[in-house]
Amino acid sequence: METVFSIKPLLAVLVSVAAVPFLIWSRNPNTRETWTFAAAFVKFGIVLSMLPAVLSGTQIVCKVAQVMPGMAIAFRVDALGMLFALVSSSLWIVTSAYSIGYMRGLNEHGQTRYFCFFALALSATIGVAFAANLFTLYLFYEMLSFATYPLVTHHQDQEARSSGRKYLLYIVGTSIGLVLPAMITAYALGGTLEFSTKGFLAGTGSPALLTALLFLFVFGFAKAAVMPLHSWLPAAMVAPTPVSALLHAVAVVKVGVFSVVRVITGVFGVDLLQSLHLSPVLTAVASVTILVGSFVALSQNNLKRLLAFSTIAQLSYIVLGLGLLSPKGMTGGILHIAMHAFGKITLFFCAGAIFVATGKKNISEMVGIGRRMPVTMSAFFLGSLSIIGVPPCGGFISKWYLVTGTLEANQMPILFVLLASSLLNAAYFMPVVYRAFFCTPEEALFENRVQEAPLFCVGPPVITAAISIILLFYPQPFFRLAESAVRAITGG
Amino acid sequence: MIWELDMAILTLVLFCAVGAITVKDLLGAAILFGAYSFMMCLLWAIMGAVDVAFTEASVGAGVSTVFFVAAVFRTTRRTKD
Amino acid sequence: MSHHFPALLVIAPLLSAFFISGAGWLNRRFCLPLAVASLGVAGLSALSLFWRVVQQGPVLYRLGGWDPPWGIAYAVDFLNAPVLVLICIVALLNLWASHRQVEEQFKEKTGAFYTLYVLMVTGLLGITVTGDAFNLYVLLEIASLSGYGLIAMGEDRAPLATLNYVYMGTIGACFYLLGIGYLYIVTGSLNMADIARILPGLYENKAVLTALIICLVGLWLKMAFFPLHVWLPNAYTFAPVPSAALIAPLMTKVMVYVMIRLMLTVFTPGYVFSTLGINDAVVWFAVIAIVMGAILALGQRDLKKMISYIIVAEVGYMVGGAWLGNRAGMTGAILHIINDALMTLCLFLAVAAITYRMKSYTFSSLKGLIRKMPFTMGAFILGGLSIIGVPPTCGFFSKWYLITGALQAGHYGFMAALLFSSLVNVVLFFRIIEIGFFEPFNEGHGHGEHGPEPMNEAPLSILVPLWIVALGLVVVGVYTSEIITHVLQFAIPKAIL
Amino acid sequence: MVNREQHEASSQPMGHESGGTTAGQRRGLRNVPACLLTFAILFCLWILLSGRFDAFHLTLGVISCIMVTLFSVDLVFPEGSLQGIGGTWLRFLGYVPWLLYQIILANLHVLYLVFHPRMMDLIEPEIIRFQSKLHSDLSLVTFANSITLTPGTITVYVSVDGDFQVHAIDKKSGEALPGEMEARIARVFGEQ
Amino acid sequence: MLVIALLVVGLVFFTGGGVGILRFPDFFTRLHPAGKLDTLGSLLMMLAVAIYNLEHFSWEALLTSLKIMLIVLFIFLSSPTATHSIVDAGIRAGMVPWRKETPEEKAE
Amino acid sequence: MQYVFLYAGLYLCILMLLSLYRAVFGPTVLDRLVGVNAIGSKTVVLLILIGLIYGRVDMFVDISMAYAMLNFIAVLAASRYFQKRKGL
Amino acid sequence: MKKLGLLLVILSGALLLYATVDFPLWGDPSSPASLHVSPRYIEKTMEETSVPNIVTAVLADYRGFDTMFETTVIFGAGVVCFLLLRVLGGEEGDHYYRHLPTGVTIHVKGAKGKSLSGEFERIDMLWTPYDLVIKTACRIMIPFIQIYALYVIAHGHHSPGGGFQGGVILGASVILLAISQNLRTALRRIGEKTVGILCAIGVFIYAGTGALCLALGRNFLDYAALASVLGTDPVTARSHGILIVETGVGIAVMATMIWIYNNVSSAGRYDEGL
Amino acid sequence: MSGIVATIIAKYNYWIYICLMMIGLYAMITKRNLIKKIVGMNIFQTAIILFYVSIGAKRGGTIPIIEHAHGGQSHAVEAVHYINPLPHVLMLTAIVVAVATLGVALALAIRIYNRYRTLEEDEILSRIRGS
Repeated sequence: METVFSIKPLLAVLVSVAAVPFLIWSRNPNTRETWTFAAAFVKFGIVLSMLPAVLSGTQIVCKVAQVMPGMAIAFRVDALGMLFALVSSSLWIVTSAYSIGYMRGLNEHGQTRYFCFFALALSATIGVAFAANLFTLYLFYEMLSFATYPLVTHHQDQEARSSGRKYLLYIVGTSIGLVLPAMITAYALGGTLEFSTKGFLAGTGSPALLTALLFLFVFGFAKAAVMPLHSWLPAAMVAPTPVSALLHAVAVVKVGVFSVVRVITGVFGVDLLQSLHLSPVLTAVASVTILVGSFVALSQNNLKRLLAFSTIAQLSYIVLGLGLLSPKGMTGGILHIAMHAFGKITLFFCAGAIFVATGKKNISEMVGIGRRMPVTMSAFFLGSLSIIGVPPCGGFISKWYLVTGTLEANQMPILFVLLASSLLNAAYFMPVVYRAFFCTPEEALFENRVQEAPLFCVGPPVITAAISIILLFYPQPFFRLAESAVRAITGG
Repeated sequence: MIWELDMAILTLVLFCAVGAITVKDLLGAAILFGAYSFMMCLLWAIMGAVDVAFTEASVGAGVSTVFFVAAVFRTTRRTKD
Repeated sequence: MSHHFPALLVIAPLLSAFFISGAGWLNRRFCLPLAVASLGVAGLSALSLFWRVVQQGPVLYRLGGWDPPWGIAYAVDFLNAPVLVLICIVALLNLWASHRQVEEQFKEKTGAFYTLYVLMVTGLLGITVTGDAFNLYVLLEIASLSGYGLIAMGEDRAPLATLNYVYMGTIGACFYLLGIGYLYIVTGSLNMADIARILPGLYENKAVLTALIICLVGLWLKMAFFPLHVWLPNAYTFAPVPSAALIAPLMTKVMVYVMIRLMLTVFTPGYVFSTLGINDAVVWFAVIAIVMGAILALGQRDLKKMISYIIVAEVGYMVGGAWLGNRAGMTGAILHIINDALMTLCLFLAVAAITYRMKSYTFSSLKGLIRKMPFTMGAFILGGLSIIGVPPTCGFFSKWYLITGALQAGHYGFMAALLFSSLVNVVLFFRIIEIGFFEPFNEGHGHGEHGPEPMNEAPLSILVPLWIVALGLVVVGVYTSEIITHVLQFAIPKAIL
Repeated sequence: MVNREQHEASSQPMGHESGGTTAGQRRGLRNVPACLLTFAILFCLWILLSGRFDAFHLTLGVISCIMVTLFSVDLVFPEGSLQGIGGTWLRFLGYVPWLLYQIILANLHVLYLVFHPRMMDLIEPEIIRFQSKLHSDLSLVTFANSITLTPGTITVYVSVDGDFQVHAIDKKSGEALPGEMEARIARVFGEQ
Repeated sequence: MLVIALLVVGLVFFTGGGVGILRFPDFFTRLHPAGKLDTLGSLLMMLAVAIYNLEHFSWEALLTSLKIMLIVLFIFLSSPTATHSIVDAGIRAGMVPWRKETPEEKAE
Repeated sequence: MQYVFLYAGLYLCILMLLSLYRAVFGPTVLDRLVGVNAIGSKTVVLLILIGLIYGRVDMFVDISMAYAMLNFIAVLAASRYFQKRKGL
Repeated sequence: MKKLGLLLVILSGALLLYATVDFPLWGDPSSPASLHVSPRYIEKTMEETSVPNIVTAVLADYRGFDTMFETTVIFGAGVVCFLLLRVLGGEEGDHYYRHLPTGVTIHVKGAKGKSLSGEFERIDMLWTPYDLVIKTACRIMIPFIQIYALYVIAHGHHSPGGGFQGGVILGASVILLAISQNLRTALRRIGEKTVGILCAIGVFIYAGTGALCLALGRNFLDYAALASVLGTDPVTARSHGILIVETGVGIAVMATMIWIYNNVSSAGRYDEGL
Repeated sequence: MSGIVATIIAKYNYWIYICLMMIGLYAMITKRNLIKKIVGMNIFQTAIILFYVSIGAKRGGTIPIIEHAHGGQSHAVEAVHYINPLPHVLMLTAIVVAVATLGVALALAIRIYNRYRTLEEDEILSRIRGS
C-alpha cells in the first residue's frame, strides 16, 4: 500500500480551530456565521481533496510530534477514516446552516460560544477520524468530550447542569477509568500504539487479558453508548437541537463507535479476535443494546429522547457488524456509520424545526403537525425510513449488508435481532408519522395552515433527506471506502 | 571524653528535659530549658567539642533563654500542660 | 565564567538577597528589579548548565577549591539540571505575576518579602544542585525558614498554620539530619557520591536501614506525604497568594527530588529496591495518599484548599512512582516533578488573578467567573485538564508513565488509585467550571443576546505569565519525548530496568 | 509600699543620663580624656585576654578597642568627669581585702546555718530598712553589692537617694548595717 | 597541697550552697546560700585552678591564670547583681518573705 | 592530680542535682530561677575543671567566661519579667 | 492523642535503638567516622590554612559553603521576625510621657506623630523605674563583654570561638543594655535601620569574599585567590580569608540577634520592651 | 561485670540521645501549648546535636585545636590525637539553625497570641470555629 506524506490531514483538523479566533472577534452575527461557513467549506474541501487518493488506495500520513518514545501525534488517512471524515465534514456544512436558523429562530444566548465550541468539536472529530494511533485518537476523543460539554450545557439551567454532569461523568469517567489503563496495557504489551491492519496485540498477552482489554475498550469508549453505559445520551438531549443533531447523531456517538471500530480492527485485528472467539460476545452485547434500546424508545414521549434511544440501538448495529467479523457484516457496519448519520440527522433536524416553529417537544403534542409542516414531516418520514432500513433510503444498504453478514457468519440469532429491531424501529417511528399526517381534524392540535419553520431550519433536513435517498442509488464513494477499509482490515 | 562526668551529666540532662516539658508554667519551662542548655554545653565540653560548647553556651544558655522569656513576656505564662 | 555557573546559580540570588534587604531600608523601588535581575542570572546559568549537561554530561563544581569528600561539591547531572531550570522559571514567572499584589499587600515590608522570596529560591536551587548531604540540610532550612516567613504573612489564620508547619518541618528536617548522621557514623563521609561508594559493603548494617527510613520519614514530612501532610493544606490556603504560588509548586516537588536523589545516588537502587524490599509497603502508602488526597479535596469549599489537597494526592503519585522500582515508574515520578510544578503554578497563578479581582477564593465567589474573567478561567481550566491528565497537556504523560510503571510492577492498586484520583479531579474541576459557568444565569435562562457582559479581567501582568505557564503545559507535554530521550533516561541508573 | 517608692525613685534625675544618651554620646566623644582612659582600660583587657603580642593581633586589638570605645564610652563614664578616678581605684583596691575577709566570715556564718540541724529555729528573716549617706551611683551600687555578698543579707531595694531595703536572714546579720561597710565605701569614693 | 585544700574548701562551700537551696524555707532565704556560698566557692576553686595552672610556669600559663581570675572578678560583679535582681523580682511579684511564726501566732 | 579534678567534678555534678531538684520542683518560678542560677555558677567551675582534665585549660577559660556572662544575662532577663508583669 | 503520641514515640525510639546495635562504640578511635574524612582535616589543616583551630578551619574554609548558608539562615530568621512582628506606621493611640525632673507621668490620647521634646521621655503603660544596681552594674559590664566578644571573633583561629560565638555575645551585650535599661535606650544607640543593614552587610561580607575569589579566577570561596589582593602567600591568605569571613559572620549574627530580640520583646512595636 | 560497664559506656550516649529526642518528640506531639511545643522542638534538635557530637568523640583524643601550633618545631599532627572535628562543624551549623527556627517560631507564637489571646491550641481552634 502506498503511503504519501501530506500536511492535509493536519490542515483538515486545524481549520476549524483556526476559525475560532475569527469567530470570537467577529463584530456581528453575520460575519461570524460567514466565518463558520467558510471554515466548514474549507474543511470539507480539504477532506474531499484527499478522497481520490484514498480511493486509489493510497494512505496519507502526517506526523506532527513525537511526544513519547513510540508514541506520536500523527495522522493517517485511510478509507475508514476518510469515510467518517467525509460524513462529518459534509454534515457540518448542513448543520451550520441549520444552526443559524435554529439559534436565531429561538434567539438563543451565547451564540458565539456555541459556534466556537462547535468548531472545536468538529476539529476533534476529524482528528479522531484521521488518527494514526491510539494516542492521537484518545487525545482528540478527550478534546471532543470537553469541547462538547459547553454545547450540551448550553442552556445553563438546572437541567442542563445535571445533564452535563451525567454526560461528563460517563464520557470522561469511562475514558479515563477504562480506556486509559487499557491503552497503557496495550502499549506495555505491544510496545506501540500505531494502528495497523493486523493489530499489534496479536500474540502478546494471555487470552484472558486480551479479552479484558477488549471490553475495557468497548465499554470505555462510552460515546458508543453500548449498554449499560448509554444513559448519558438521552440526558444530553437537553442541548440545542443542532448540537443533538450533529453531535449526538453524528460526531460524538460516531466517534465512539469509530473508536471501537479502530480498536477492533487496528489494535486487535480481526484474526486475533477470531482466534479468541470473541465474536459471539461482542455481538451479544450489541444485540442486547439494540433490543433494549429499541424497546425503551417505544415508550418515549419526548421526541428527542426517542431519537436518542433509537441512536443507542442503531449505534450497536455498527458494533454488531464489526463483531460479526465477516467481510460483509463489517462493510455493513462501516457503511452504517454514514447511512445512519444522514438518516438520524434528518430526524433531529426535523425535531428541532418542530420545536422552533411550535415549541413542542413531545410526540403526544404533535398530532396533526404534518398539516402544518408538511415539508418537515416528509423529511422526517424519509429519515425514519432510512433508519428502519427500508428503501428508498440509504439505510437499506447498510442493513442489507448486515443481514448478509450474519448469514455469512452463520449467526441466525443475530438475524432475528436485526429483524426484530427493524420492526421495533418501524413501531416507534411510524406512529409519529402516522399521527402527524393521518388524524382526524378534531384530533389535530394544529390549525390546518402551512407554517413552516424558517428556511434555514427547513432546508437542511430536506437536503439530508435527499442525500439519504441519493445514497441508496449512488452509494459509491461511501461504499467503496467501506469496502476498501474492510479489505484492508481482513487483508483480503 | 571523660566518661564518668559524661554519664553523670547525661542523667542530669534527662531530668532537665523532663522537667522542662512537664512544668506547668511557661516561664518555668523557659528557665528550665536554659538549665538544659547549660548541661548540654557541659556535655559537649566533656566530649571535647569546645566550639560547639561555646556556641551552645552563648546561644542556648544566653540568647535563646532571653528570647523565650521575651516571648513569654509578650504572651502569657499560662499553660494547661 | 561559564565554568562557574553552578556557583553563580546559587550566589546570584543569595547576593541579591542582601542588596534587596538593604534596598528595602533605603529605597524600595529597587527591590523588584534586583530580584528579577538576580533570578534572571540564575535562570540563565541554569539554562546554560542544562545545555552543558545535555551536551557533555554531568558537571562537578568544587566549592572553595577542595576535593569532594573534604570540601563541598556541586554536582549537576541529568536528574537535577531540569529541576534547576524549572525552579528558575517558576520563580521568575511568579515574581512577574505577583509584584502588584506584593506591593499592595506588604507596603513597607516589600523589601523583606523579596528578600525572603529570593532566599527561598536560593535554598531550593541549592538543595537541587548540591552534592553534599549535609549542605542539603542547611539549604533545606533556608528554604523552609524563608517559606515560613512567606506563608505566615497571609490571612488571619496563617500564623497558626505556619507554626504547625514549623513544627512538622523542623521534625522533618531533623529526621533528615539524623538520617545523615546515621550514614555518617557508618561511612564517615558526607558527600553523596562518596557515601554511595562506601555503602555497598554495608547493606546488612542496621544503621543504614534506619538511616534510610529516617531520611524518608523526614522528607515525607516535608513533602506532605499522606499521613504526614496535616500541615500543608492550611499553610498553603492561608498563605498570601504570591508566596503560595511560589511555595506550592516548588517545595514539595523539590523534596520529592531529594527523595529520588537519595534513592538513586546515595543509597543506590540496588539497596533501595533489591536488598530492602519495602517497595510494596511504600507504594501502598502512596495509594492511600492519593485516594485520601482526592477524597479530602472533594470536601473542600474553596479553591486554594482544594488545590492543596490535590497537591497531597500528587505527592502520592510521585512517591509511589519512584518506589515502583522500575524505569517507567521512576521516569514518571521525575517527569511529574516538572509537570506538577508547572500545573500547580498555573492553578495558583489563576487563583492569584481571581483573588486579585474578587478578593476571595471560595467557590461561591466564582459565580459567573467564566464570563467575567474568561482568560483567567481558560488558563485555570487548562491547568485543571493537565491535573486530570488529558492529552496533550503534560499531566497526561507523567501519568502515563506512572501507570505503565504500575503495570510493569504488577501493582494494580497503584494504577487504580491513579485512575481514581484522575476521576476525582474531573469532578473537582468541573464542579468549579459548573459554578463559573452556570450560577448567575440561573434565574435568567435568558434567551436572546445579552448585552456585553461586564468583563473584569485580571491585569496583564498576571495574565501573561499565567498564559505562558498554561501554554507551557501543552508545550512540555508535546516535548515529553525530547525530555525523556535526551535527559531523563540518563538520570536513571542502568541498574533500574 | 514598693510602688510608692518606685514613684519616688522616678522623681530623681537618675533616668537623665539614659534619657539624653544621644547628647551624652556626643559629649562622650568630645570628652577625650574619658575616651582615652576607656581605651586604655579596654586595651589592657584585650592584652590580658589575647596573650599574643604580634603586630597582627595587636592591630586587631586596637581596632576592636576603638570600636568598643566609640560605642560605650558614655556607659563607663556617664558623667564624663575623671576627677579623682585614680585615687578611687587605689582606695578601692585597699577595700577589697577587707571585703573578702567579710565575705568569708559571712559565708562561714551561712554555712553554719545551712548545716545546723535546727536551722529553722536559728533563722529569722526580716526586711530591714535604713537610710544610707552615700549619694553617687557607683558608691551606692558598690555598697549594695557588698551587702549582698556579706553577712546573711541581700539588698532588696536601693533608691537613688540611698534608701535601702535589706533582707537579712537573722537578727545578727541585720544588726551590723549600715555600720562599718558604709564608712569604708564612703572613704573609697571620697564621700566623707 | 594548697590546691587540694582550696578545692576541698570550695567544694564545702558549694555543698553548703546546694544543701541550703534545698533546706531553706522560702526563696528569699534560699538566695542567701545560692548567692553567697556559690560565689565564694567558685572563688576558691578558681583560685585553686589558677595556682595549679602556674605549676609549670610560663607566660601563657600566667595569662591563663589571670584570665581565670578575671572570671572570678566578673562573677563577683555579676553574682550579687543577679541575686539582687531576683530578690527584687520576688518583691515585685508580691511574694511575702517567710517569717517565723511568733509565739503569739503559735498559741492561736 | 587529674583524678582529684575528676572527683571534684563528679561531686559538683551531685551538687548540681540538688540545685536541679529546686529548679524542677521549685514551687515558684523564682525558686527555679535560683536553682538555675546555682547550676550556672557550678557549671562555670566545672568547665574549668574539664579543661584541667583535658590539660588544655587555656581553651576552656574562654567558654567559661562566656558562660558566666550569658548566665547572668539570662537570669536578669527572667527576673526583669517580674518587674513588668506583676504577680506570680 | 496522648496515647497515640506515646505509641509513635515509642515506635520511633525502638527503631532508633535497634540501629544503635550496629553503631561503633562511643569514642572508638577506629570508627569509620574517625578514619575516613576527618583525618585529613586534622593532619593537613595546619599546613593548608595555618589555622590551629581545626574546627574554625573546616567551618570557614573546607566547608565554608555550609557556614555561609548557616549565616544566611540567621539572616533569614531576622528578616522573618521583622516581617512577622514589626508594626510599622500605626503610631496612633495613647502615649505616655514622663517629665524627667519631676517624674510626673502624662497620658496623651490619640497622639499621632506628636512628641513632647525636651525634658519629657516617652514611656509605656508598663513602665517601671530602672533598678539602680542592675543598671549601674550592667553599664560597667557591657564594654567588658563587648571587648571580650571581639576578642572571641579575632581569636577564633587559636582558641575556641569565632564569628558566630563572638557575634552572639556582642548581640547579647546590646540585649543586656536593653534589658537593664530599656529597649528605647538600646535603639537610640543602634537603631532599627542600622541593625537591618548591618545584618545584610555581615552576610554580604561573607558571600562577597567568596564572590571576590570567584572574580579573581578561583572557585567560589577559594580564599587562596585573595593572596594577590592581600599580598601574602596562599596559605596565609586562607587564614586571613577565614578571619574576614568570621568578621562578617560576627556582624551578621550580632545584628540579627539584636533584631530578633527587638522584635520579639516588644512584639514589633519597639516600645519599652522587656 | 566490667564488660557490662563497658557496653553501657559504649552506648550510653546513644541511648540518652534517643530518650531526649523522644521526650522532645512527645512534647511536640501531645502538648497543646504552642510554646511548650517550641521547647520540645528545641530539645529534639539538641538531642540530634548530642548524637552528632557523640559520633565525634574519640578516646584518647584531645580537643581539635592543634597544640603548640606556633611552637617552632613542626612535628607531624596525628589524627588519633585529636577528636574528629567534622561533627563539631556540622553541629555549629545545626545550633544556628535551631536558634533561627526558635526565633521564627516565637515570633509566630506572639502573633498568634496577639490575635487569639491564648496559646492553647484547642482554645484557639474553638475560637476559630466560634467566630
